[in-house]
Amino acid sequence: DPVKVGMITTLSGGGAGLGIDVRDGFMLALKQSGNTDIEVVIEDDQRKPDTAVQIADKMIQSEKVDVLTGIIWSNLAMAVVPSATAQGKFYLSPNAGPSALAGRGCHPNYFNVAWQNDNLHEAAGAYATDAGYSNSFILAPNYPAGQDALTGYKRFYEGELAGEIYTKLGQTDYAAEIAQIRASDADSVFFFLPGGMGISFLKQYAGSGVDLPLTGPAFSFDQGILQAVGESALGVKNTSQWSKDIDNSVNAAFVSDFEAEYGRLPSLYASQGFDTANLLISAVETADVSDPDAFRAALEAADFDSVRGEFSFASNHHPIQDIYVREVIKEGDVFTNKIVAIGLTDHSDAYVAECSM
Amino acid sequence: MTASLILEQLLNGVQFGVMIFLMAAGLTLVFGVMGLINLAHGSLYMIGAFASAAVAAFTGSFFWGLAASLAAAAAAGVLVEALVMRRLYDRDHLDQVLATFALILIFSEGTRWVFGSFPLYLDIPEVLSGAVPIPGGGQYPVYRLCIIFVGLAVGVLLYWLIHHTRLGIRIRAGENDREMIDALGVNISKLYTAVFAIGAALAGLAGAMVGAIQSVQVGMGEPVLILAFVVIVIGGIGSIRGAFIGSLLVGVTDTMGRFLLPEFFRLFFDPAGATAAGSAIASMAIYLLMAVVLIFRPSGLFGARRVES
Amino acid sequence: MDDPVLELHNLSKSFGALRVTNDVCLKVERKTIHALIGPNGAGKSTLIGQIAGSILPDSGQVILDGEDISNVSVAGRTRRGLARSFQVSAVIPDFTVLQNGVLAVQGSRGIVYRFFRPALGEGAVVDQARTRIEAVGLADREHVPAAALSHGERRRLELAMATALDPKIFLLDEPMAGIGTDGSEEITTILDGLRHTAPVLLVEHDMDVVFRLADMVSVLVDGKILATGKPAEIQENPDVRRVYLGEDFEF
Amino acid sequence: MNRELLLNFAIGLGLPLVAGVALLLDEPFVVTLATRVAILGLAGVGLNLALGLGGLVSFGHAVFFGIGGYAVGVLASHAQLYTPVMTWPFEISGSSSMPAIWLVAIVASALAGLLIGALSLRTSGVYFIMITLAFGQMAYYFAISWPAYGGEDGLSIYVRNSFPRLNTLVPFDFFVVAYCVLLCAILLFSRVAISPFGLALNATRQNLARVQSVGIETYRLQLTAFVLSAVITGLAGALYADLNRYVSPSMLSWTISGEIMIFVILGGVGRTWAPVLGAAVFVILEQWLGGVSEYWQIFLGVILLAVVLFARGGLYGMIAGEARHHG
Amino acid sequence: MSPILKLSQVSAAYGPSQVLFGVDLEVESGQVVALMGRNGMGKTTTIRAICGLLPVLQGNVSFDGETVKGKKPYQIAQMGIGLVPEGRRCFSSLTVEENLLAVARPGPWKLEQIWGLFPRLLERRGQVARNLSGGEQQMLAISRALVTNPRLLVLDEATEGLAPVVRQEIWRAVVALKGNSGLSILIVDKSLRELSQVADSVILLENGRSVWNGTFEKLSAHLVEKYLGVGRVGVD
Ligand SMILES: Nc1ncnc2c1ncn2[C@@H]1O[C@H](COP(=O)(O)OP(=O)(O)OP(=O)(O)O)[C@@H](O)[C@H]1O
Ligand SMILES: Nc1ncnc2c1ncn2[C@@H]1O[C@H](COP(=O)(O)OP(=O)(O)OP(=O)(O)O)[C@@H](O)[C@H]1O
Ligand SMILES: [Mg+2]
Ligand SMILES: [Mg+2]
Repeated sequence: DPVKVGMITTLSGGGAGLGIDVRDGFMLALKQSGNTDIEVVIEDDQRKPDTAVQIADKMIQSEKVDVLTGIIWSNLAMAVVPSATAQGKFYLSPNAGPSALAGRGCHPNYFNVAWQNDNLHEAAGAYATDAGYSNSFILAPNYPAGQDALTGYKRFYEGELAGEIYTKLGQTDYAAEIAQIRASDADSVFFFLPGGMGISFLKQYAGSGVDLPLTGPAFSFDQGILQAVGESALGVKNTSQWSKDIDNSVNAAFVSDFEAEYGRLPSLYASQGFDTANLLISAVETADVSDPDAFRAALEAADFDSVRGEFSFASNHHPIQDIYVREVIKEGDVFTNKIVAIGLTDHSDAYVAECSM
Repeated sequence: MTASLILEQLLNGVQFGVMIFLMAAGLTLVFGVMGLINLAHGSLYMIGAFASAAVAAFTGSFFWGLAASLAAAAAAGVLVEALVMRRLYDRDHLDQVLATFALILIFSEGTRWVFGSFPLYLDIPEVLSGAVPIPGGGQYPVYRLCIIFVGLAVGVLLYWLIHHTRLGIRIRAGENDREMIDALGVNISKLYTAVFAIGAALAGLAGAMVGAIQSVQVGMGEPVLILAFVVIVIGGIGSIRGAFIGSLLVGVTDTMGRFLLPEFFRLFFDPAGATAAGSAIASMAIYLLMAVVLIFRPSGLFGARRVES
Repeated sequence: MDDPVLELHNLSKSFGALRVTNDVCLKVERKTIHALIGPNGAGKSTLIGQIAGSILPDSGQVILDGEDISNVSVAGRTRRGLARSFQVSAVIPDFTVLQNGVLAVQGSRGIVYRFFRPALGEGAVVDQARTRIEAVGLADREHVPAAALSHGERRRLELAMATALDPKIFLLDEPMAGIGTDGSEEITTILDGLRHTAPVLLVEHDMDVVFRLADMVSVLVDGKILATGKPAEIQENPDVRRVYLGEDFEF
Repeated sequence: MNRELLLNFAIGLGLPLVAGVALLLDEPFVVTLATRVAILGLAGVGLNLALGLGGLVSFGHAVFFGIGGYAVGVLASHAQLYTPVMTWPFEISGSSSMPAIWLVAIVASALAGLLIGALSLRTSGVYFIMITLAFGQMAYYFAISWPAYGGEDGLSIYVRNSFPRLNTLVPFDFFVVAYCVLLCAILLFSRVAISPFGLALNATRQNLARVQSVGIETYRLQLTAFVLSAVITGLAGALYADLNRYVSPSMLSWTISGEIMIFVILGGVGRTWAPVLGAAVFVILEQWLGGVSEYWQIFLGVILLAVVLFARGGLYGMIAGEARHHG
Repeated sequence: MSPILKLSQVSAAYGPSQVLFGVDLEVESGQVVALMGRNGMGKTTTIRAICGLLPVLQGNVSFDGETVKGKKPYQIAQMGIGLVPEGRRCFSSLTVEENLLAVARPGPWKLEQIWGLFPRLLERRGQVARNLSGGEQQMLAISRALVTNPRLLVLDEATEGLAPVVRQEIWRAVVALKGNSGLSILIVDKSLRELSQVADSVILLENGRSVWNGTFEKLSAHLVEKYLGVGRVGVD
């Protein structure tokens, strides 16, 4: 009998773009595999934790799904994953990787196919060190993901800190922060400001006359959002575990197929959705979901062709992968990224040790 | 931390304040003066931003975009007034809350339906880009100076409109006693439509102007909505001057809070902790401000206070 | 007889530059109706407001039955025996006439923090409310919401609520205003009767009523007491005739 | 008000009936939905006491909802880790027993209500709306940035707390718990509404000065009502946290305050069962429309709009006619 | 000459509760007509119906030969009806001057004339109406109707709460108005004594019906007793 997959993701409101990309990437992979015994139900969580929980309950209680996936945001993941896995369901995370689920709260049935939240920031820190930055100014919103980001950066960055700022979540005006950057004697700026916050910051930074090199995680420079940032982003270095110019056949195929299918370039999130689906398919083909241990083993094997090339799971079911440094460039009149360096190779995460399984 | 930096931050605070006033201007008119609770103000702001982004992209001219934002928002305003608000004037304010909440849903998802789920590109025009040196060293973005200018202009215009034109007087009269002004020979509903449209247009203008240095995306309006209500209430409902002062207060409080509180906490905690704690308080600053103001002046800074309770 | 129920000692109140109450002293004796008349804007309602506590004087005291109530809240003053009727009817629009009455009785008796028995189930309270409502001729309107009353009917209810409080003294701000031709007679008799239950400080522009009822009359002009005396004296007082009654006034 | 009575019964009996039938048809999720309605309705009943009877339009009730939720989250998480909540001045250990937690939730939200109410009631009208919103936002940003209990990521309580002689993990059992609490609140509301207290409260909504002038201290009166309302909403928050086995600052966000208010207005301000009806309709629409289209919120908006425009006094007003007067 | 205002068998209701059951009323231009009746008999309701503030169920209201039924209140007002409503209803947050400017229409009555009629208002011109005394508000309400320069002035208890001197002023003004400018006046007031001096004719209302009309001379003590519940015509 078919494997039933429940996808809970954000399809309405501000963050819908991410959810839609994950969904499209995921469905593309299924379509290509031609695998008929995977059945997917998709629902919109409106980016509200309680709605996500409600949907999860529905999928588990009435739809009787075997596997859950799709959640974009850490706080929604925290709301759904623990109780879902506790009820013996499998959860494959296509995006969020809160440290709680990587460390003490890790679970045999929880697999993260994207990254642990700190990863990209760690790579940025490593890159800063390689690039010889010795006095970074770092800022992020004042919430757990933001705090993790700065911690992650500092973990691999060896220079001094010219300043460390937590901004207000959802903040739109950065004049004050930029003034502080200008006033500091920093030689580089690292920032993690997902979504609209990043766009605002970049535009205002560009207009401010300050021209210190910027680094940050891929989120603010991703295909979908980049067009909205425009010129302001040119030349910015950003870290990502995926890029459309990663040189392998699977990736090349993925990029062209995705563009053919949906008429737009794939994003980071699309690639993650795509990989998640392929991981699932690989497991479904080798094991029966009704035998959890076998299915888990199949997942752990991660025996699929990732668009990122090398891909395997650490003991806490989070990726071991290369993380690249990309630069924002302009191809024709589209803004996009090209890889300029490798930030971290075969990188796992800082919480493996805490996870006892 | 130098004196000149503090000065610059103060400037930033004021600048942010004027920007908030620009964003709140439309609501000052519709809520403050006409007395309508319009939660969809943020949506009108968003409509303005999207319209200008779309048209700017199409024509390649920021200023056509600006015009479009005014037109689109005003049109939306007329629709809202004629189809929804007008039927609710003689109703409990709470009905306006529910109705305009519904409008938020419709506008937000409608916009997403038309423009897709990704933020739109809207950048400041060449002529206004770049920064100019300001006295005491440092640079200041030209465009922000423009925002300040427009904000002030709008403020003056509103004040004049409300207090020195017959239209303004009649609108305020309508807010007091709609039936009477009607019975005394003034076609108040026509005026209300017009002024509501003006309010909407102002929201749209703000959306376009501010959108250019922020992110044009679905849901950009709601934070603006709350901010607008905050400054109006701090200033005292119905007072343009109040709303302006309120905006400046909020702008300075927020900016200085973000800037100084972490510094302040460093005197007691380790850097990391201080930053966290400091910014935590900073993010509440404007609400603390509002609460304190209302506790000591229960009807805002310039609100009409009843003598006989 | 010098045992006043209400005494005002040097009350003063200004709104900005405008001195609305100017060092006013006043005594209201037991079993009397003391009329307070004066031109429009003389400060009568403001004075009533200061006695009732809804407006705070800049200086001076209000003494009720020997107790200084200057610093007591509006509600507190009512519980101590002040009953005030408003110049502009202030009844509870959504409530029926009866409920309005019950509310008044409840308040005066301090029956408020009861959560589980229905308000209209409190027999004694309801009965008292009823009698007061009948007294102003609204018996057959008992179940009409106040919003649906005519202006005059609302004035009557206003009066009923004051009497329902069983106060030590009434402060009535233009009780006759809006009372129609028929009412005048009726309400006048009611007011006439009131003085036996408690003295009345009566603000009124209807001279027929004032000179028919008042035992004492004080004339307030620009916040000052211009004259106080028996009705007859006041009628003849040339100043009063000039500023208020009008030269060709005859009673 | 005959039809009102019928409608009350329809809702009061309909809810458990739905849950019961769902149980027989083995549709556990429908039971969960019914529970959700009961809990959100409960929160609405709480607000309705302040808003409907007292005219105190609080835009900050999410605070109490959230406090109730965090009472559960904090106590339960400590119980799971066997660590005390606090040791000074006296020791409080965690707990995973609903009644115990409810007590804490009630006390906590009462205190919060007392504080917020005492300050907010200095204002009135729209100023009151905004100052309560201000307190709500403060609580929200505090919770987001305060790391101790998970910040924005919130707190997971892996298993539902226990209730004597019931297995709360069984959807229907938990529904029974929630529904009983709702019934108590409804009973309380309906009694208070017509009591001397309710009458006076109702009057303050319409003419404060008049109420004072009959000898009633309105400030105390309104404060009492506000605290009562806070407690009920706080209790709802506690149940909600157990329903989701999760708490997070989103429970404190202004959108929750808004939604609770929407339930009340949609149902019909001041009518006893209205918030439950409002919540039910809202939840059902969300469920049903969610499947219809990606842009389902447009339809939701249109429907809500239609209700306001064509039904005075919300759904209750539409079905049972205007209330003779609130309460 | 044809009546400037004519009501024929007008009935009206507040929602479900009908209040007027057939009111006939005529105001010849240049005349002063008194509308009288006990509390709650329908005087104000009649006026609301005239001004379009309450829909006319049956019957017809015509102003200057033109029917006003179905017209919006502001249209009716612009035809030349100036209302002094019961209970003043000034625009509370507007200053005295703004109250007048809000509704003023061109004609003989300008602010100057108002200041002349009510010096008190001149003193208070900058003060918001909310803070005016009762009587001052009443003066303002009257002035507000005058500056619309109507042809028919409708006064609903316009002398309520006014000091005797001022009241006498108003009555003088009414006489004056009637004299020149051919202004017609429909007046609701309880002071029979003054009315008897200015009113050309009287209409008596009883439970929403016009039960009698004629001149003051014809208004017998018996009628007054029956419909106004007054023994002596106001005077003793
Ligand atoms: N809050 C205020 N601010 C400024 N002036 C005020 C205020 N309240 C009242 N006044 C003025 O004080 C004067 C006295 O008002 P008050 O209402 O006491 O008069 P009154 O004697 O009751 O007159 P009336 O007989 O017309 O009711 C009026 O001229 C009024 O304009
Ligand atoms: N808004 C309303 N809703 C329902 N009934 C009303 C309303 N207003 C007035 N009525 C009723 O209509 C009748 C006539 O009211 P109206 O105000 O016309 O009387 P009136 O002759 O003006 O009395 P008064 O001399 O007291 O002003 C009264 O019985 C009153 O109860
Ligand atoms: Mg007065
Ligand atoms: Mg009347």
